[in-house]
Amino acid sequence: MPYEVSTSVFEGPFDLLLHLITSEQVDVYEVSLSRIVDGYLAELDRMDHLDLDVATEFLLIAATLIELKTKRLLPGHDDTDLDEELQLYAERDTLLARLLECKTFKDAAADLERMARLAGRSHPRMAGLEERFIDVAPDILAGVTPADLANALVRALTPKPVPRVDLDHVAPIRASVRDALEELVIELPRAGRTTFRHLTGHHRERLEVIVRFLAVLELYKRGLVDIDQAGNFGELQIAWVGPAEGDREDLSTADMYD
Amino acid sequence: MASEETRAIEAILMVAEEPVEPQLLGQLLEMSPKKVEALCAELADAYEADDRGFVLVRVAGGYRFQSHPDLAPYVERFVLEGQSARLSAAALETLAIVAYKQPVSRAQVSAIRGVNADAVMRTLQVRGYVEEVARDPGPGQAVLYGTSRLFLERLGLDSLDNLPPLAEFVPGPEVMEALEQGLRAEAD
Amino acid sequence: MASEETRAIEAILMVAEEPVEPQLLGQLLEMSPKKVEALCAELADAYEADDRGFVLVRVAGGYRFQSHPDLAPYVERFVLEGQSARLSAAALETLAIVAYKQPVSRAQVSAIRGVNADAVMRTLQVRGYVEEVARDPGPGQAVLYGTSRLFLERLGLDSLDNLPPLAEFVPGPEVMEALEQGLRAEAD
Repeated sequence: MPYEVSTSVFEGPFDLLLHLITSEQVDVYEVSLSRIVDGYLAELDRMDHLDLDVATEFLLIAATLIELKTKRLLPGHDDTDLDEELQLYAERDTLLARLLECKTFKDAAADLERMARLAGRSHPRMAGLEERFIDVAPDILAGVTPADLANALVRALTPKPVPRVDLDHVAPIRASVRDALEELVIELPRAGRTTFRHLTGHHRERLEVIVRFLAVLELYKRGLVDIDQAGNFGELQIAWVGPAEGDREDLSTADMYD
Repeated sequence: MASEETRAIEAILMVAEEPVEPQLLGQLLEMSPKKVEALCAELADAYEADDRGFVLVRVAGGYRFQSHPDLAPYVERFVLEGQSARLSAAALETLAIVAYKQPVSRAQVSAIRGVNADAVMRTLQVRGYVEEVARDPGPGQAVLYGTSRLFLERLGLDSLDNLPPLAEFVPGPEVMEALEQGLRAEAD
Repeated sequence: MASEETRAIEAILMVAEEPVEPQLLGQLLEMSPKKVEALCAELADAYEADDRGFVLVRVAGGYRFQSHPDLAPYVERFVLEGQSARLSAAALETLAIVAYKQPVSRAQVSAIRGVNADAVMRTLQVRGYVEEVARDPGPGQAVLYGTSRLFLERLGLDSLDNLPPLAEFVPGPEVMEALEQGLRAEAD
C-alpha cells in the first residue's frame, strides 16, 4: 500500500491532494498522476462516514482527477471536443491555484505556530490591581439592581445572529439530493434496470450529476438498488431491487437530508 | 551579573498573581527558604537603590511586586481613566452568567459569551464579586467559580434565591429557534 | 536618579492587566506618546543591562511586563495552570487565513480550505483569537472576521504590520513544478 494515511488527518480535499502530491515529490519527474488518483480514491473509499458538505468537494476534485487521468491514459484520443478539453484544463488550473493557496496558508500557519511558541516562553504579568486601589476603581455594580443583572444575563444568552449565509452554498445541494431521491424512487422501479449515464443524461451541470450520484449511493446503502460496474470506467449499471412501483413507504430515506 | 536563581525569582514573581511563599520558591529553585529570603532582600535593596517605580515586598507570608507607594496618585488616575468603561458591559454580562450558572468554569463562561472571558473573570475576582468555589471533579479539574457574599451585599440580596427567577426571562420562540438552528449548524 | 515619569510608568505597568497604550500613558503623565515610547525603550534597555529576570515589551499596541524568555523552564514549573491548550493544525491554518485575509467571512475561509470552517471558526472565537469585526456591505451582510488583540499578544506582535508578508510563504518553484507535474494531463 503506497499511501498509509489516515483520513482523520486530512481536514479537506486540498489537504489530502497536497499530501499525495508532495509525498511523491522525491523526484519531480516521477510524480505520477496515476498513483495520486489511486491514493485519492483509496482515501475516499476509507471514509465510511461521508459528511455531505465534505463529500461534494471531495467528489468534485475526484472527478477532475479522474478526467485528467483518463486523458493521460488515452493519448491521441481525439474524439473529445475542444470545448470539453479546454474546460478540463481550466479546471486543472483552478485546482492548481487552490492547491498553491492552500500550501501557502499551511506554511504561514507553521510560522504562526513558531512565533506563538517563542512568545509563549515569556509570560505576561496579570496580577492586576493591588487591594489598596480596588476602592478607587469604578464599581461595575454601582447602581445596578437585581433586575439589571437578569437583563444582562438575557443579553448574554441571546444568540448573536447566526451567520446562516455561510451555509447557503451548501443548502441547495442538500435540497436537491432529497429531490433527486424522490425522483429516483419513482423513476427506477419503472425502469427496472438502467445505467448511470442514462439516469444523468439530461443533467448538464457537474453538480447535478454528483447530486444524482449521491442519491444513487444513498439508495444503494439502503439496499434499494444494486450497482454493477463492468471494469474500470465501465458503465455503471443500476438495478432497482426495492419494493415494486407504487409502494412509496421508503421515501423516509430522504429524511436525513432535511 | 545576576545569578540564575535571582533572575528566576524575579521572573516568577513577575507572573505570579498572589504573593509567593519562600518555601514554594525554594522548592522550585532547589534552595532553602532562608536563601530565598536573602536573595529577595538583595533584590528589594537593588530596586530601591535604582530608584524603581516598583517595590518587592513581603506580604501575607509571601513575596510580590507592587507599585511604589509614592506613585499611588498616578496609579489611581490610571485606574479611574484607564480601561474601566470598556469593561463594564462585558463585566456585567459575565457576572450575570456566573451568578445564575454557578458553579461554572472560565471555559464555560467563555463558551456562553462566545468570546474569551478570562480577563473579565480575573477583574471580577480581583473585585471580590466572584471567587473560586470548587474544582470540577472531571478530568482537568477546572476551577469552578461562584459569586461572593460581597456580590450579594452590593445587590442588596439575602441569598442567591432572591435573584430574579430565570424563567421570566426565558427567550421567546424565535430566539429558541435561532438557537436550535445555530446548534444544528454546529453539529453538522 | 530616575525621573518621576519613568517611575510612574513602571508603577502603572505593574498593576495593568493588559498592554497599556502609549497614548493612555501619555495622557496620564501629561506627555506625548513619543516621549512615552522613548522612556519605555530606556527602561527596557536598563532591565537588560541589569540582567533582570523580566522584560518590558511592546505587544498588541501597548507595553507590559513579562518574564524573561530565558527563564521559561522555571516559570513553567510555577504556572502549571492557565496554559492554553494548543491549537490543532486545522485551527492554525484557519487562523492564518483570517490573519492574512481579514476582514473575511466564514464562507470565504471555507472556500479557501475546501471544507466547512464553521466549527473551527467558532472554536477560535471562543478561544478569543478571532472576533467579528464588520459586516459585508453587500447582499446577505455576511459577518466579517478578523484577529483579536489576544491573537497579537499570543504571537508577541505589536501590530498586524509585524506579521511576515504572506509572499514569503508562497511555495517555491520546486513545489510549483511538482504540483503541475502531478496534475499534468498529457501522457508522460
